Amino acid sequence: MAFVDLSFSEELERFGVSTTLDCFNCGTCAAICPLIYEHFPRRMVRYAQIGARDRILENGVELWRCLHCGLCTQTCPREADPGELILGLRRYVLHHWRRDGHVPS
Amino acid sequence: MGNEQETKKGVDKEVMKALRAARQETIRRVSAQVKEQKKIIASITGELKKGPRTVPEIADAVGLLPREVLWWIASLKKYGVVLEGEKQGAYFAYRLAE
Amino acid sequence: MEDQRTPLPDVADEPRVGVYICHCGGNISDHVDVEALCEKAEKIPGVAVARRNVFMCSDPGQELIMEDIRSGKVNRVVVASCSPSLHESTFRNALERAGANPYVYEHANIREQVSWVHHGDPATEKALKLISAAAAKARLLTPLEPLRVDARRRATVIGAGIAGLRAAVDLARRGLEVVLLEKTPFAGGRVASLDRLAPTGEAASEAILSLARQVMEHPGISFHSCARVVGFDGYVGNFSLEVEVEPPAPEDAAVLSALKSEGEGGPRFVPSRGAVLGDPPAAQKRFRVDTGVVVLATGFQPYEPRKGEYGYGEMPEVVTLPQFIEALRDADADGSFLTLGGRPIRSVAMIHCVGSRQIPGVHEEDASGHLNEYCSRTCCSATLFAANQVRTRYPGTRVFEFYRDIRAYGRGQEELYQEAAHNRVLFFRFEPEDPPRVERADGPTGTPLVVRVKDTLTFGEEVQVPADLVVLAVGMEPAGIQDLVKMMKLPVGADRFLLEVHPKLRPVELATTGMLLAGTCQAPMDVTEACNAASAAASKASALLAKGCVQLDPFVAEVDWDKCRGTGACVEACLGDGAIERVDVVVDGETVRRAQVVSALCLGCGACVAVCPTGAIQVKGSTLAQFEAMVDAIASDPAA
Amino acid sequence: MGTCQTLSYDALVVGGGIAGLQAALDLADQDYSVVVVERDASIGGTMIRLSKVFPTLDCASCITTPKMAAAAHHDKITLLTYCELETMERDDRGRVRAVVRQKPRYVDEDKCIGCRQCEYHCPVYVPDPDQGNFAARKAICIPFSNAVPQVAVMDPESCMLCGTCAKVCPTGAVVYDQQPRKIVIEALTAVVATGFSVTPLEDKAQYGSGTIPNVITALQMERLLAPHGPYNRVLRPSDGMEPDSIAFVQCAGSRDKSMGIPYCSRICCMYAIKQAMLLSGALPVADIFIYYMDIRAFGKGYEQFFQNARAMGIQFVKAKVALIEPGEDGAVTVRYEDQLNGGTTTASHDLVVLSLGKVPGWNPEGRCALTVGPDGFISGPEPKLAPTRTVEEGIFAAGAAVGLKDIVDSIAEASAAAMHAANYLQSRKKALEAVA
Repeated sequence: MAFVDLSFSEELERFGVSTTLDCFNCGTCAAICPLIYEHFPRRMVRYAQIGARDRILENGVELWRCLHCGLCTQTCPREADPGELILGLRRYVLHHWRRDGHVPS
Repeated sequence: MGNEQETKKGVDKEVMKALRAARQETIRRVSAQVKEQKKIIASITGELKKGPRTVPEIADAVGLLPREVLWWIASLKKYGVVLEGEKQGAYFAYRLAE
Repeated sequence: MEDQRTPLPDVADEPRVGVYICHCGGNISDHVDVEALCEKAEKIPGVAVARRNVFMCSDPGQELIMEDIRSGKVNRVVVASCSPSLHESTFRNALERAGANPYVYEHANIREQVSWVHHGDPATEKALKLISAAAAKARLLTPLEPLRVDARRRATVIGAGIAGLRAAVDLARRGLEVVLLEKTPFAGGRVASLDRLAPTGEAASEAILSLARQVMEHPGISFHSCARVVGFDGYVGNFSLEVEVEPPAPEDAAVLSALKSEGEGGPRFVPSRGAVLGDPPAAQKRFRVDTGVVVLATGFQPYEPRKGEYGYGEMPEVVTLPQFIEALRDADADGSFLTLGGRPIRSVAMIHCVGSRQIPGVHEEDASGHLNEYCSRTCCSATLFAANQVRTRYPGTRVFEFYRDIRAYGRGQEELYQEAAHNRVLFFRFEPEDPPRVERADGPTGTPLVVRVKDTLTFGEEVQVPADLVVLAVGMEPAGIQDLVKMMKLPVGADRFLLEVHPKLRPVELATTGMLLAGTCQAPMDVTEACNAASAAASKASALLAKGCVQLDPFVAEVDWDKCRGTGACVEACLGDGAIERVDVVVDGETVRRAQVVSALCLGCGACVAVCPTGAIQVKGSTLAQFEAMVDAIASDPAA
Repeated sequence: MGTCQTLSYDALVVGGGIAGLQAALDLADQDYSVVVVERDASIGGTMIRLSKVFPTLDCASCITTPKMAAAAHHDKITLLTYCELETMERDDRGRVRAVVRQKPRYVDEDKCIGCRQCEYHCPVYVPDPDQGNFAARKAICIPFSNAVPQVAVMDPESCMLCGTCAKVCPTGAVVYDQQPRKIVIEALTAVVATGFSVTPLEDKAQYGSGTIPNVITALQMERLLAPHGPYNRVLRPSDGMEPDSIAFVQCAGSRDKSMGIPYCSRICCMYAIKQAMLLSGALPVADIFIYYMDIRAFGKGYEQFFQNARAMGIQFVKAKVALIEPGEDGAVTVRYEDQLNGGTTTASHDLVVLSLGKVPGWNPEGRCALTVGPDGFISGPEPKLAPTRTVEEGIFAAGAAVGLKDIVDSIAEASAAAMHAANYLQSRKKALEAVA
């Protein structure tokens, strides 16, 4: 895996996300999520934390599975608002798809 | 203190009368509860008279929830009415104390 | 209740032993058939009654014993329960409360020596043997008077770190004379190297100065800097310390004389060194301190990483947390990023658990073959606190933390962890088998170092972090006090910290009565905890010395001068440093030499008993006759 | 209210748990007179309700009962049990003046000899909170077997005034019309050691809100493990089965902003490990799991204790359990993210123990002028150098009342509070002598 890039969390602020690093990776969001899809949404949160832009873009489709039920945000012990983060990541991915012509596999 | 009105065996009748009047509601509620409790105890001990039984077996026989039966078994054991017996599978059997 | 004291039971009567057997919840009764034991114990010769209780040490349990004594049913007591180190004194007190002599008591340990190591019938059999032996001894027990020794209302505190200062102030305010000894020219200990204290951020210098001022102002405290303890003897109430002071080393002297030119006043603080309280000694000197109690506040030292451990000692960019805290203190107050030694630090990697929580087979032992298996308790918070400082003072400097478990256990500490996350500190979690690797960067990161780790938060993937500086959160080790340990015979645990008698029953006391523990010489602690420990030690010292005398158990040697022939074998064998001396006495008009015991110095070890050719010396409470009775009881078949 | 009595002591200790008792003993050993005011019918606090204690695995009773007995028999200590502190303030002469309400036991404390005849004969069975409500006690009873004092208490809400207890009492100690008593305590100093309490099971909907019978609290597990617990062995409460698989859910109410408790409760990691060890002794074939975020084994000997537990085969799973649901036949299902192997997963256990959040046991608001921090625990002006000082001169605080603490730290802090209180007493007495 490539270098960690903390500037990504700052970049995400432009997409309306300010709580990226508040998450302490307890996994409540992943376990409470009705999708029961591997590590979703914590995996996306973690990728955002470490600035793994490529991983987020590659797996961007995952972000659209979210039903916005709000359970993750409601139960997050750190008030890191994973629901909002997913929305922000969608905006980020859309922005880059449009700009870079990035097409998910 | 030397309260002259107190006899050795309990409290003045007048006091009890006044208290009973004041606590009517509680007395009615608790009396009903005790009646129910006596019935349950009788049904559980009645079942145990037939021999050692596990909690689920007693529950089946007397029509109570297993967790209620366990609560009664634990309570009766504490007051020496019931003893723990042999283990049968994952459950212990209980029997009456002589 | 009116005072209706039952007359003291006459122990000259035929011994009537009461045997009291404890279930210890289920600790004993799960393995020992207490009911059967009780029946058999009642048949032991001389036993008047045998009883049992779920917890003999509880109030109802003790009441059983006291009632039997008061009614005259028994006049000797055996309790069969846990180790006597736990509750022998509990039961002696019960005897005393019931009006009996506390020494007509014998303890049989049927928990540690029976139920915790044997099971089934052999356990019950062994318990019976131990009880028979105890009962046999109890029959021969005679009332003894406790030793009462005058106690000096003076306390000596060794070490003037934060705990030593706290203890000294507390003891002095309580009205005791205090001698405070510090081996360096400065007071404040390791806290002097800190800048602000986690989690709330008080200035470390202020904490030290606040206590230092009280020490200086209190007339009851005499402070000696540059002082070492070079000799030690005595016993509770009457310890004697030989202290040597010498002028400070040249580099310290320079610091001190520079301060001096700044004028007089209260204590002054020198960063990284501590507070200066008065002048250091001008010449080497030895003196004696007679003291009632000794409080050890000798502190800790930070773990020194091995050369090459996370690159330490090999790469100049790898430093320890204490070094980093000092550098941070001396750096510009703020800026877009941290600059150290002219070098911009854009990225700091902090690694937790360096020299703590070491695991056999995973970590490498130190030169003396030790592993620090314990958690150093304070480093998580200190690291989080430093990370927050960096992030708030230098927004351009990024901080990464590599941890195993974040142990933000105390008040305000979890909040510190949250704050760090909020301040955009990024955390990685590693398994001890896969620690981070600190390497020279060969890529285009622009940083001299890179830290690689298999990050369990990223599903076990390896991640890489660029680093201008790597900070190792080193743990605590006890300060090097091997000389004191040897001289004062201090008990040391497997972790090499000083060992208390019992963490809950006697948490700040050493096995030697009158020797107390304060602060990090006992275990890693933060400032709050060290101050609590110090105040607790002061409380125990105050209780000991409050009455001006202390009471000791009378289990000391006693010489029968009719039998003594003055051979001196006992003096040779004595382990108690002067506890037996030979005196001239006049017997039938003739001057002869006889052995004499200095009770307060006698350890009651019995070495003298073993060597006396005439059987003239005995240890009270453990006489040969009593031992023989015990052996006979064990050798004879108790079932018969 | 009945008669009002004024009592004077050197020191008032509020709370008769392990911290309060230790503070009282330390002060009394320095020859000061002490009164201990305890809300419960017995002294001993949370500790006397525990089975064994970490990291030494001593039985809790072996440590607590001697201290309880020592306090009860100390010439210098007076125990006032079943007493609520109503107000505590400093009067114009700087003395502490406390108003205490002694709740009626309906039993004459001086006459009761603790024979328990009343309890044995009382016909009313009521849930026993001292046994985790897993078994009954009677409407009149001795609170528990090693309670101090050994005096019966009656619950008037469960009494039908049948008169049986009074008939069987050999000393005529039952007083059906006993009234609450107001006691005024004057002291020169006070130590507040009011301890902690536990958030209710009902608080977290994701954990079943207390409706799943085999989801229990850690304090209930203490009772199952205790030597004279409700079943005298570990059984699951739904039907008495001996559990084969037991799970501990850590941070079930701590470190959780969604539940309003952002702080760490400090003691749960260690007691869960301790309970897991005791369980593996009691049920050698059972599988035991601890779901945790960070194991906080910070104290002396704690890390080694944790490593021993791992070596014993207790399974530590790094995950925060998100959901607990009832399964088949009394089983309990937990859902969590397995962070290394494949993500969200569920596991089924016979018994699940929640490490609930801990909150202050007493709130000074409206009762005295002490301040609390944002976490609700008592705060003071010198948290580093004199952690037991409060904003009120002469009033000190110790133990969990000043922030959650394990027994070892509570005992040390209690002695520290006693030291500060003793020094305050010393200076006050000197000042009073100077005036006189």
